[in-house]
Amino acid sequence: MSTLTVEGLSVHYGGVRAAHDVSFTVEPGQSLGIIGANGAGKSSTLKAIMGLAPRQARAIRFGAHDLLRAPAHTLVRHGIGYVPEGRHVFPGLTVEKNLLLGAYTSSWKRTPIDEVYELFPVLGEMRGRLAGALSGGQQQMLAVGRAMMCRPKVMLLDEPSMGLSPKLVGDIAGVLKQLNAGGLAILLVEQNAKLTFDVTTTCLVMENGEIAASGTSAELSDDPQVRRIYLGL
Amino acid sequence: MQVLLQTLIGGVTFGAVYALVAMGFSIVYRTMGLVNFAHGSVVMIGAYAASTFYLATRLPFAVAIVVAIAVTALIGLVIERFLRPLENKDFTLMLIGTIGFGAVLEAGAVLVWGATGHAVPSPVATGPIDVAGIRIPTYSLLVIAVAAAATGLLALFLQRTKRGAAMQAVAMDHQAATACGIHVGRSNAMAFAIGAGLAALAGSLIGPMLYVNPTMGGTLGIKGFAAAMLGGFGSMPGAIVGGLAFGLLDAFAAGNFQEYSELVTFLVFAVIVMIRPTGIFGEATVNRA
Amino acid sequence: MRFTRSTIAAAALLALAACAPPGQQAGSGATATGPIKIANVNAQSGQLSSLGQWEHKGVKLAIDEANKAGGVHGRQIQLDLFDSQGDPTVGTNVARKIAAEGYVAMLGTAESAVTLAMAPILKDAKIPNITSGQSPKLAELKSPFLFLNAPTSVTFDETLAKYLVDDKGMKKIALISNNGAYGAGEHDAFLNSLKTRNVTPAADEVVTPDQKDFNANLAKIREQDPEVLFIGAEEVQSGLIAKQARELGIKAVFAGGAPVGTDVYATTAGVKNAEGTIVSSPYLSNEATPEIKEFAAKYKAAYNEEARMHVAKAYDGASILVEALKQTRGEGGQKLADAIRGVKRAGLLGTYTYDANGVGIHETKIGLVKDGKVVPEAAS
Amino acid sequence: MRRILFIILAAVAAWLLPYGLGGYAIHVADVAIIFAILAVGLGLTMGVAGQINLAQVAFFGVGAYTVAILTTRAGLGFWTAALLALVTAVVAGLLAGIPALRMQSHYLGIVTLGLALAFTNWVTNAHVAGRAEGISDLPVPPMFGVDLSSGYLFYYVELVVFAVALAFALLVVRSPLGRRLRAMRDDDLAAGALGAEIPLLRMTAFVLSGLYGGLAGILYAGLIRFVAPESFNIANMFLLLAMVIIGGRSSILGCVVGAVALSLVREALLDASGYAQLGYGLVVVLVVVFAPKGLAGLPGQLRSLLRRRGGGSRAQLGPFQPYEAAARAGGADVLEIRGVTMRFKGLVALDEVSLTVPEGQIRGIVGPNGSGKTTLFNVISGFYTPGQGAVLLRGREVTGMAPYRLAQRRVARTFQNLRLFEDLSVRENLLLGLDRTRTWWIWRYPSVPWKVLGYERALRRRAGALIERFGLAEVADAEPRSLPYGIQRRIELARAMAMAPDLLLLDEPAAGLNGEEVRQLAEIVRSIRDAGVTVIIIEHNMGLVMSLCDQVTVLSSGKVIADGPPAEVAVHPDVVAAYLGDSMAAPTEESAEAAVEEATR
Repeated sequence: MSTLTVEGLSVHYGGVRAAHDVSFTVEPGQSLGIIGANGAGKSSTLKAIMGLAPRQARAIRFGAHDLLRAPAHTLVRHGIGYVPEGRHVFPGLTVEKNLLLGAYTSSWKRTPIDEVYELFPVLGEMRGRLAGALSGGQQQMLAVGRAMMCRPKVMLLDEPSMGLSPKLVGDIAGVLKQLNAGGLAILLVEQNAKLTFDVTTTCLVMENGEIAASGTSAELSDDPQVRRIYLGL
Repeated sequence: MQVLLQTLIGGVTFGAVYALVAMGFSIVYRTMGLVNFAHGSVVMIGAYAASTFYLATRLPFAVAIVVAIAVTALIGLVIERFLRPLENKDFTLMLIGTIGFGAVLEAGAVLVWGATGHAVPSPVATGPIDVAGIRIPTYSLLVIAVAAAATGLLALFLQRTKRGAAMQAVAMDHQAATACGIHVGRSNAMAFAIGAGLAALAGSLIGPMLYVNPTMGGTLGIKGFAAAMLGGFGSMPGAIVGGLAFGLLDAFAAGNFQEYSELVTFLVFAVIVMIRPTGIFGEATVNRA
Repeated sequence: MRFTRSTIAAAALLALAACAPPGQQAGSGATATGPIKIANVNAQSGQLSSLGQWEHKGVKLAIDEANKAGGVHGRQIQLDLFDSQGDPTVGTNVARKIAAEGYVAMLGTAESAVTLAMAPILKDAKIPNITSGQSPKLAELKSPFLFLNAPTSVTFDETLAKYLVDDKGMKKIALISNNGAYGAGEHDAFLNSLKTRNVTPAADEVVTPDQKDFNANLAKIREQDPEVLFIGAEEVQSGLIAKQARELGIKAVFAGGAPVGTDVYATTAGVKNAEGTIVSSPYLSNEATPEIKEFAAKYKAAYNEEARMHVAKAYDGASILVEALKQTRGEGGQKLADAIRGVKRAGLLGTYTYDANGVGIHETKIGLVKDGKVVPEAAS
Repeated sequence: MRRILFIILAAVAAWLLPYGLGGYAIHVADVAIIFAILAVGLGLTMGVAGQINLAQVAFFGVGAYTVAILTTRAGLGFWTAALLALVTAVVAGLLAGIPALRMQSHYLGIVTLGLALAFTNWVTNAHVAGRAEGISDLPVPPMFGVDLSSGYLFYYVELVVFAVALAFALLVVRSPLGRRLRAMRDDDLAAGALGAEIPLLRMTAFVLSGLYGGLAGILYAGLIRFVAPESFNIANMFLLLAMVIIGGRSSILGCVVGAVALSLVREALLDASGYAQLGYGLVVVLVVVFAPKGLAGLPGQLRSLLRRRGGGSRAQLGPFQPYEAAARAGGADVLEIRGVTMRFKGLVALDEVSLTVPEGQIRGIVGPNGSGKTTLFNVISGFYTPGQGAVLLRGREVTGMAPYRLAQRRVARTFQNLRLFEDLSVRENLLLGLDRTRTWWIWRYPSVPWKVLGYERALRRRAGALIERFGLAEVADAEPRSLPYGIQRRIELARAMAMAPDLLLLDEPAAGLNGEEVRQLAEIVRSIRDAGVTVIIIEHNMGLVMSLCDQVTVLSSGKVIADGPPAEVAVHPDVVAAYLGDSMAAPTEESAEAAVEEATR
C-alpha cells in the first residue's frame, strides 16, 4: 500500500499566492480532511497535487512514485482518483461514457462499472442519458463514480457538497464512509466542516494559504479557532 | 421541374464536398477552439497531393487519397505545433496566423507545382446514370457516397471508440480529461490531423470534378467555412446540413441569378447568420460573439 | 521659444513650396548606343500566369534569335520581364516604371484588362505596345501606340458565326460565357454576329469566372436542345463546361474561340467530351504550314514543350517589333509606332497588315478538335 | 519639445522627398501613401477597436468606384464626386458594420469577407461599373491650375490628406474615444460597466473604417485614373492585413510603417511575386507567434526582455489619501431590491430576494459558495435581467437597464476576478472611469478637435489627482498585468471611484490580499463611505466584514436568511448552520451562471 506525501507545497497564480508551504501525508486507508473558508487555498492544494495548477514543492510522492515530475495525465495510472470541484462531468457524453472514460488507462472490457452501478443505482438507471441532463446530486455521484473506475487507492475530492441539499450531502457522506471502510484512502477538501468532521478522522484547517491548525476531527469540531475563521468572531 | 432536379443534383454533389470541408473546420474548432483559416489551402494541397500521385503512379485513386491524407495530416500537425503557444490566449492573433499559413501553402504550391494547375481524369469510367431525364454523373454518386461514408466513420469513431470519446471529453473539459488520464496535447494533435485528413479527402474528391490549381483553396475554404457557420460552428451534424445547404444555395443562385450568383449567395448568407448567428444547430463550444 | 521655432519651420516650408516643384526629369528615352531596352509585361503569378509564362517564352525565342543574328544594326536587344500579376493596378505601376526607365517598346500583356489599364500611360509616354490581348475594347481605344498581335474577339466570333450559321445552317445556338473580361468580350461579339444574321440564341447563360458547378445553367440549356453550344470562357472553365454538359446529356456541338483549341481544354473536358469541338482561331495546329512546323520544332528544342497559339502570337509580335526597330535603327517613340504600322509580315498567325485601330490580323480559320488536337476544317 | 521637433523634421523630410526621387519612384511613394491611409483605417477598426473587418479593401473599392462612376458616367466634377464617394464609403461602412452588432471575432471576419466578395462580384457584372474591364480615363483632379497628372504634384496632395488623416487617427487613439474602443476590444463587459455604449462604439469603428477606405479610394482614383475589380480582391486584402499585422495592429504609426515597408518590398519583389507571397505569409506567421505587437511592439519587447534580465524593482503602493468627509445626508434609500427572482435553466439562483440599502451605509453581503451573491451583483449592475421583482435606484426603477446606462446613473462596480484592461496603462484605466461623456459626443472630433484635446487635458489632470489619492504614482504608466495582485485590486477600486459613483459595488475586494493590504482596504472603504458613497461589499473574509460593515445580509440558496448588524448575524443559528454545515445552496447554480455568462459574452 502507498502513502500520499506532500512536502512544502506552494501554489502561485501569476502574482497571487494561493497556498504556501503545505505539508501532510495520507496513509493507506486513512481519511484526511482539509477545511477552511473560501479562498483559503484548499482547492489549489488539491489541483497542485494533481498537476493541474502551477506548483512548487520539495516533494509530492505516492508510495514510490514521484508525482512532482509526472505529467498530469499519468497520475491516474498510479491509482489516484480525483473528483474535481464543481463535478466537471462531460456534459455532452452519456453517463456510461463518462464512467468508462474514468477507466481510460485500462481496458474497457474489465471495468468496475457494475460495482459503481451497485453503489449508485440511479446511475445505472440513467446510463444512456447525457450527463449534462442529470441533476446536481446525480452529477456529483457520477463524478465520484468516474473516479472509482480507475480502481484508485486514494481518492481526492474537492468540495463534493457544493450546491447540494442537506439530504444529498448526507448521502455523499454515507458513500464516502462506505468507500473508506472498504480500504480506500480519502483526501476530502471541504468548506462544509460538519460533513468533513463526519467523514474523516483527521483534519487540517487552512487559512490564507497556510495550514492554521490540525488535529482529529473530534477535537477540531469544538475548536473556537474554526469558528473564528468561518464567522470572523 | 427537370431543371430544378438537375440543379439539386449539382448542389448536393458540391454540398457533400463543402460538408467535408466544414467538418474539418468543425472538428478542430470544437476540440481546440481554433478557427483554421488555412483549411482551404490544406484542401488544395490535398487535391494536389492526390492528383499528382494518381497521375504519376497510375495506382488506384483510393491509394492516392490515402497518400494525400497522410501528407495533409502532417501539414496539420506542423500548423498546430507552430500556433500552440497561442492556444487559449489570443484568438484574433491565432486567426491571423492561420491566414498567414494559408498564404504560405498557396505560394508553396505555386513554387512546387507551378501556377498552371492540371486536369485530373475521372477515376470512374462509366457514363452518367439517366433517371427520368435527370442525369446523375457516376462520379457525383461516388463523391456523395464517400462523403457519407467518411461522415459515418467519423461519427463511429467519436461515438464508439475510446480515443473518440476521449477527444470529445477533451473538447468539453480538458482538466477533467487530464485527470482521467487523457493526454490533451496528443488528443488535440490528433483532432488537427483528422481535420486536415478530411480536407485532403475533400480535395482529392474534388480534383477530378474540377481542375487542380493553387488558387482553388480560397473559394472552397470560404464556402466551407460559411457552411460550417450556417450549420453551427463545431457541430458535426451542423457541418453536414450546412454544407448541403450552402451547396444548394450556391447552385440555385447560379441558376437564377446568373453572373450575380456570388453576390446573392453571400448576401443571403449574411442575412441568415444575422438572424441566427450560432447557426442551425447552435455553436458546439464557447460562444465568442 | 516654441513659437519662434515653429514659425521658422513654417516659413521654411512655405519657402520650399514657393520654389519650383520637382519636375519630371527628362526621360532618358532611346539612347543611340548600348542595348535597346524592351519590356515584356505578363502575369508570372496569379491565376492566369500560365498564359503569361507561355507568352514570355515566345517573346524570348524571337528576341534571342534576333540577337544571335546580330541584333539591330549591331546593337543587342535587352529583354526585361515584368510581372503584372494579372492585376490592372500593378499594370499601371509597371507602365510608369517602364516609362521612367527608358524602355523603347513593350510586349504583352495577355490580359486585356491589364493592357487597357496601361494603355493611357504608354500613350502619354509614346511607348509602342504590342499586346496579346484580343478584347474589342483594345481596338476601340484607337491609341496610335497600341497594336494587337492577334485578331479581336469580333473576328474570332464573326468567323465562327459565319461558319455555323451561313455554311452549316445551324440556327439553334445556345451561349454560355463567363463575366470576366475575356468571357464578356466573347459573349458580346458572338451575340452581335448572330444578331446581324437574325439568329436569336436559344439560351444565353452567364456564369462567374470562379464557378465550378454548371448543372443549373446547363440544365436550362438542355431544355432548349440546341445544335450548338457556344462557350465563351478561359481554357479550364471551358473544359469544365464541356465535361458537365456531356454528363448532362447535351448533344450539341461545342464551339468557341482560341481556348477550346488548347490541350488544357481537351484534358479538362476529357478527350472524348472535347471531340468535335469547333474552334475559330488564326493558329490551329503545329502542323498547319511548313513555317509553323519549323517554328514548333524550334520551340520544342528550346523549351521541351509543345508550341501553342499563345506562344506563336507572342513570337509574331516580337518579330514585328524587331523588324520595325531595324527600320528606325533602334529609335523609339512616334517613329517606331509608325514603323510597326508599316510592317507587312507573313507571320505564324497569318499576314499582318495593321489598320488605324492597331489590329494586324483580320481573319481566323475554323478547326475541329480530334483526339484532343485541332485539325483544320478543310482537311476533315 | 522633442516631439514637435520630430514632427517638423518628418514634415520637412516628406516635403523634400520628391526632389530625390525619379519619375517611377515617386509613383511608388504615391501608392505607398494610399496603402498607408488604408492601413491606418484597418488599424483603427481591427487593432484599436478589435473588430475583425476583412471588408476594408471593399470600402477602398467603394470610394474609388464611386468617383469613377460619378465622373465618367454622371459627368460630375472630380471633387464633387470625391465628396459623394466619401459619403458612400461611410454608408458602406455602416451597412457592413450591422453584422458586428450580432457577432464578433471569426464570425464577423467571414461575414465581412463575404460582403467584400459580393462587392467584387457586383462591380464585375454591373455595366455602370465597367464590368471586368473596369473604368478607364478618369479625369485628372483639377486644382487651381496645378497639373495633378504629375506624380510629383499629386504627391503633395496625398501628403496633405495623409497628414490630416494621420493626425485625426492619432487624435482618436489618444483621446476618450480611442480609449473606449481599446477597452471594448479588451473586455466589452467591463467597458460596458464603465459606461461605454458598446453597439454605438462598434458602429463608430466601422464608420472610421469606411471613412479611411473611402479616402484612400478617392486618392487612388485620382492617381491611377483607372479602376478594375482585381485591384480590390482578396489577395490585396491579405496584403493589407499583412501590413497592419507586421507593422503592429494597435499602433497607428506601426500600421503606417508596415504599409510603407510592405509597399516597398512588394515593389522590390515585383518580378518574384510568388516568393513575395511566401515571404509575407511566413513573416505574418512569425510575427503572430514571436512579436504579436508587430514592428511597433518590438522596442517594448526588447526593453521588457532586458528588464527581466536586470531583475526590475518591485513596484510599491503609496499611502491612500482619505477623501474629505461629506456631511451625511438623511437616510434616504439608495438601493431597493424587491422580490427579485433569477432562474438559470430551471435552477433558482435568487429566490425572492428583497433588501434596502440606505445612503452612506457599508452593507456586507455574505453567504457560502454558490449562494447567489455574485448573481445579485450582476442583477444590480444590469448584466442580468431578473425574471421577477424590481431594482430601484433612489426610488427610480432600473430593472433590466443596460450596464452602461446604469453606469451613467453612477453605479460603479468591481469584479471578483479583476477585469482591468490589460493592454491599457493604469492611468488609461482610470481615465476610462473618469470620462463620463456619451458616445454622441464624438461629433466634436471632426468639428472642434481642439475642444477634444482640451477635455482630454482636463481629464488627465483629474486622473493625476486620483493617482495621487490612491497612491498609484509609482505604477501609473505600467500595464496592470505586470503588477502584483494587491496593486491591481487597488487600481480596480480607484477606477470604480473615478466614475464618481453614488453606489459602489465591491465583489470580493479582499481576495488574494495579505493582512496589511486588507487593513488598508478597510481604511479606504471607510473613507469612501465618509465621502458620501454608499457601498455594498461581497466578501468571504469574515474578519473584514465584521469590522467594516454597518449591516450584513446573509444569503444561502439564493434566499436571504439573515439581515442585521454583524455581531447579531454571526450568532444567528441559520447562519452558523449555513457556514459550518448543512449548506443548502441551490444545485449547480455556479455552473449555470458560468454558462450564462459565457453566453452573454
